[in-house]
Amino acid sequence: SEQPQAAGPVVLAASSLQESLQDVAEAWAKEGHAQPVLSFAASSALARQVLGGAPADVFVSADEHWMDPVDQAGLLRPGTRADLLANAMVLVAPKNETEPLPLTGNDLTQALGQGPLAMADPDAVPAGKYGKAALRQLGLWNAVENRIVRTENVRAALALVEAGEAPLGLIYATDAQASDKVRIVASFPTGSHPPIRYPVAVLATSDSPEAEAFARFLASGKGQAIFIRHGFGAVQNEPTP
Amino acid sequence: MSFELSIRHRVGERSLTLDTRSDARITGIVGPSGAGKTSVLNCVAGLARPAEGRIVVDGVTLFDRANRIDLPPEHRRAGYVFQDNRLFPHLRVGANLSYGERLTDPAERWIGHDEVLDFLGIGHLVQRWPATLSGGEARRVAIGRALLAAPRFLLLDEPLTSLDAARREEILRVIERIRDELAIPMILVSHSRDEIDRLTGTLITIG
Amino acid sequence: MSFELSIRHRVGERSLTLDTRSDARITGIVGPSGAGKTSVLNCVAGLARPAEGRIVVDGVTLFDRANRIDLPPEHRRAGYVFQDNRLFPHLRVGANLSYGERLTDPAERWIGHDEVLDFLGIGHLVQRWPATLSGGEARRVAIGRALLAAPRFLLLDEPLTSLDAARREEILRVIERIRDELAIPMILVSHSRDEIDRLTGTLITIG
Amino acid sequence: MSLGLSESEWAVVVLSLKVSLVAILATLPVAYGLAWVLARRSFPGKLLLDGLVHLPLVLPPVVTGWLLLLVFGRAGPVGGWLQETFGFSLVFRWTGAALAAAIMALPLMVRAMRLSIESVDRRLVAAARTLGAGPFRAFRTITLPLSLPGIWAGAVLGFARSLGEFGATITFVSNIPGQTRTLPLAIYTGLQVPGAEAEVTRLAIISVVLSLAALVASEALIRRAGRGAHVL
Amino acid sequence: MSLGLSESEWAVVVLSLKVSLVAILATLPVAYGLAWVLARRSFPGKLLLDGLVHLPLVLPPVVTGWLLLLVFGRAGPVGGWLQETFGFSLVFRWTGAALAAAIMALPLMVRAMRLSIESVDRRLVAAARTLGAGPFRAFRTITLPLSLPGIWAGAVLGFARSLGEFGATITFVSNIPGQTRTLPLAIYTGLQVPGAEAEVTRLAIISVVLSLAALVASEALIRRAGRGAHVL
Ligand SMILES: Nc1ncnc2c1ncn2[C@@H]1O[C@H](COP(=O)(O)OP(=O)(O)OP(=O)(O)O)[C@@H](O)[C@H]1O
Ligand SMILES: Nc1ncnc2c1ncn2[C@@H]1O[C@H](COP(=O)(O)OP(=O)(O)OP(=O)(O)O)[C@@H](O)[C@H]1O
Ligand SMILES: [Mg+2]
Ligand SMILES: [Mg+2]
Repeated sequence: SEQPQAAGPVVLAASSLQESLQDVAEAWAKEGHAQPVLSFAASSALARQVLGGAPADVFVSADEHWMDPVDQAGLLRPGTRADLLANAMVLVAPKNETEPLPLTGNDLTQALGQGPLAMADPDAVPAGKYGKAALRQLGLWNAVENRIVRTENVRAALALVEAGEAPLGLIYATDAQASDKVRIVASFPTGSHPPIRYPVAVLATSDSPEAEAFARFLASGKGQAIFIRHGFGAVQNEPTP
Repeated sequence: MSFELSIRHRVGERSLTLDTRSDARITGIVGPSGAGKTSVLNCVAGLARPAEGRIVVDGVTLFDRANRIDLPPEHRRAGYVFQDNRLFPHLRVGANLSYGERLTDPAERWIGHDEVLDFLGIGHLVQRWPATLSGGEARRVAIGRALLAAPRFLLLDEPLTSLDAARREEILRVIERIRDELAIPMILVSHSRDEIDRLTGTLITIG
Repeated sequence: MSFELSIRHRVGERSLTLDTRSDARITGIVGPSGAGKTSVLNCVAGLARPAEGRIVVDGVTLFDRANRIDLPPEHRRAGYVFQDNRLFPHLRVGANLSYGERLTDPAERWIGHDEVLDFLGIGHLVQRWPATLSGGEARRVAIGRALLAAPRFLLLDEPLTSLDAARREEILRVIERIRDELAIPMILVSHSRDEIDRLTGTLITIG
Repeated sequence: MSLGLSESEWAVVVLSLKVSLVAILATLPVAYGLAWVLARRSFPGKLLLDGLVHLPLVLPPVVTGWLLLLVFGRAGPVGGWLQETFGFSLVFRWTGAALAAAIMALPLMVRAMRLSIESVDRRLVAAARTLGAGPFRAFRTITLPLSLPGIWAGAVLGFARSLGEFGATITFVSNIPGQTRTLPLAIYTGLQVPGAEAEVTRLAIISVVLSLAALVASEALIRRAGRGAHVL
Repeated sequence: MSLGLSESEWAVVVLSLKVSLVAILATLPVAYGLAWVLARRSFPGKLLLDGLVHLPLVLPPVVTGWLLLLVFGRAGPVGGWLQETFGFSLVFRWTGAALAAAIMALPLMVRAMRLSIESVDRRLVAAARTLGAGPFRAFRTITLPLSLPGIWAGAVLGFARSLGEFGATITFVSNIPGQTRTLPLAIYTGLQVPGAEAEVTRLAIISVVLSLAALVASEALIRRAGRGAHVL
């Protein structure tokens, strides 16, 4: 068929939301709604698609920075933008690593040994930017700056740790929880980096009657519970319908 | 007038000048190797464009520099037997033979398909690929292909090389018949005194 | 014994049987088009492998099925003038001529580079690409290339086609000299009575 | 016959085939035309055209996808025009995925075809002309069939490239199940989930099998096209 | 002569050229060998080899990068061996980026070369043999030069593909400035940052210019290789 299947809203969502959002969508469908169409890609790609006039209904970005240009272009339905989820940064090591790691310069470099620190690109990818900010805050940045291998996204950084290429990886808590090949050896204090927020908004061009309802469902207690099960943190402010 | 050839043509570093008219049905071209015989045929067939001059065959002007006439090869209707055969390698012998035949009005054909297969002795080859033919077999197929296109005139570039005496005799007889009964004009390039003497008295010597 | 050819060979659907010994320096092969003349030369040159038999040239066994002898072409040292020339299109005429020459021990060469250029009249062509040669020019280059490789014997497949009488005479004279002075064995495929009569009395007729 | 594939995986496979086949079939004539022009004609700007054809090869696919979005998105010049005139949009549609696949496959197809066209002996075309064939018929009966090996090689290269196309597709038409989630996008989606290696492997194997099938077919076609080639 | 490029952008350009050139030069003989075997030999498993060569084309680049990591990573069979024997690792090094680029370019190079080898008339090789050339010399002096158009076409396709290689590289060797941040990775990095379009455009233009230069060179070489080709 020429139309996306079903009549549910088309939801553009950051790749890191894949499992959790799918679960939420299923819960939504169980309540008798049409199954939403979920498209996962990098936030940057999705934002560009919206800017390019893509006919979608809801946009969930992993990063405020990519919601902003869409907002400024007037492509969001007024009043629907809200912070949906929170996340945290953690350090992970391969599973066999049991010692928790204090976040100090010496311990970190010692734990790295000859190996690199895997993280998403600190100059480009949101997770990398948060990680860089946290390392800076803790005074660790200079010690590791030259040891970093920059990946395309958090999953790739995780894969490097899983494959034993990197003794440590700096990734989202949600990804760390999803993998059973790594364990968390340190968590960054919430204040060490700007809050990690996943904003959601309904798009101005949306003609799906259920778009706003679905966005509300994401922020509802039911929706949030599913996200929290996947390791996300809740944000305090409710989306204003 | 069968042929009126008055051309100036350059190939590589060689310059070729020709100015002849011939009433004979068959005009022979002789000359040493590399003199430009094939080049003349190419000009007549429309595959090469002379720098100057005029080419008229059987009353039809094929090329006239001064009057900006330059018929494309497909409208000149030459039956050109190339010195190097140039069979189409991706078509079986049968398809090679009928390539030109299928492009001509049946009313204009002057020789039958079976007759050609017969006097050239290539009936058993129609299912073969050109790459599997012997030298003489390829030569005969090339002759057949040219004849079957119902050409208005023939350009024969050493047509009988690689052929044994008996086969040669048979083909010569057919050429004589075409000359005498159909009055199709021909240009024949040959190094064989025999062939030339037997078919024509009109000779162009170049080089 | 110049040649001992006793082979059974299949090409396509044709089966070829030959059993001859010849003491003559030049052995002629005649036969109608498609009889298998070129195929015999291919067997002698090592480009085709007979199903059965033995090929001995000038005392050297090139092929002997029973004794599992099958010299590769490069060790047979045939000077093969192909019916279709087979000049190397990416090499200029000069490089074509010296291709085999450079692969042979200078002590074994029996004809000079300049002499070849001279009697074949191709000295002015050495800088040219093969694609720009006329039919007869290419033929002469092919002959020159074969001679310059200092072959132990020659395989000439209608070597003088496309050549004018004067040039042909000159080349015939060189062949006679090679026959008489150098005693190089040769197999000559030809449809010309003249050539055959003049060069040899020993004929193999096939087909 | 589920081959251990779930229904949604089957949908991905079918969509991938549809996208790749449509992309290749639609591109074949365009690619051949470009190859012919590049092989046989010289004109000012030829090098530019050549460069343009190679562009999708040298640019990161993401950039190509972005450019496609700029041009064919609803806000873009062509996309806007399509939308206004025909009410038709490529964004988020399988047709857009096919366009992305076609663009990415184009340089490979053109090169292979061009190589084959260049090796066609023009003297054969001249022979066809003397036999009464006009330029177009001579092209159709001589040049075209003699360049078949390049056409098949180009088609199989292009098909394989289309099947594997990821970056331009996800950037241009996103990752919509049933519309634009082709095999590589499904694989990418799978790679985002830790522990989904089994599904990823299964999908990767399907990709490989599909392209092997295309290879087998193309080998047979190439052999067929080369039947008349030099024997000894 | 900065061409408006910052120092780090220059480093990216130089690295990209190094990676692509090394990848192509090292792959040329391998690709040609494979092309020759596929064109001229038949053996059991030929189709498998053919399929293997095409694999990097049909798999999403990310998967190829992931497979490279599994094989050439420290924990992988080849990578572990390299590390132990030579103390040498490809991961996170420009050599690894070159390996990824080479693998991705291989299918394109093999196809183009194979097409050219297949169009070489074997009767010419036979002629060379009668003139005293052994199989290898006949190959070197006849088959090889006659297939030069395919070699140049393959080289330029491969070079362009290497210059544009992104997915396998970032997955296999990450995105390390000075080591593995080639042009596409730098472009990608730029694309992730809102508003960095100007830098992205500049880098994309450099990519295009580099591949155009390669094109010009290859066109000249192809013309040179075809000098003896059919005239009329
Ligand atoms: N492209 C070219 N460049 C340079 N010279 C050429 C080119 N084409 C042909 N020639 C030369 O032009 C001359 C005439 O060639 P042509 O083929 O017409 O000769 P010919 O009389 O048919 O010779 P033959 O009897 O040997 O076939 C020859 O010397 C040939 O070498
Ligand atoms: N690959 C092949 N398949 C089928 N038949 C073939 C093949 N190659 C050669 N032949 C046939 O074998 C026969 C012998 O060919 P050959 O070239 O030896 O003939 P020839 O005596 O040299 O003829 P000519 O004087 O015409 O050159 C011919 O009938 C030819 O058609
Ligand atoms: Mg001639
Ligand atoms: Mg013969």
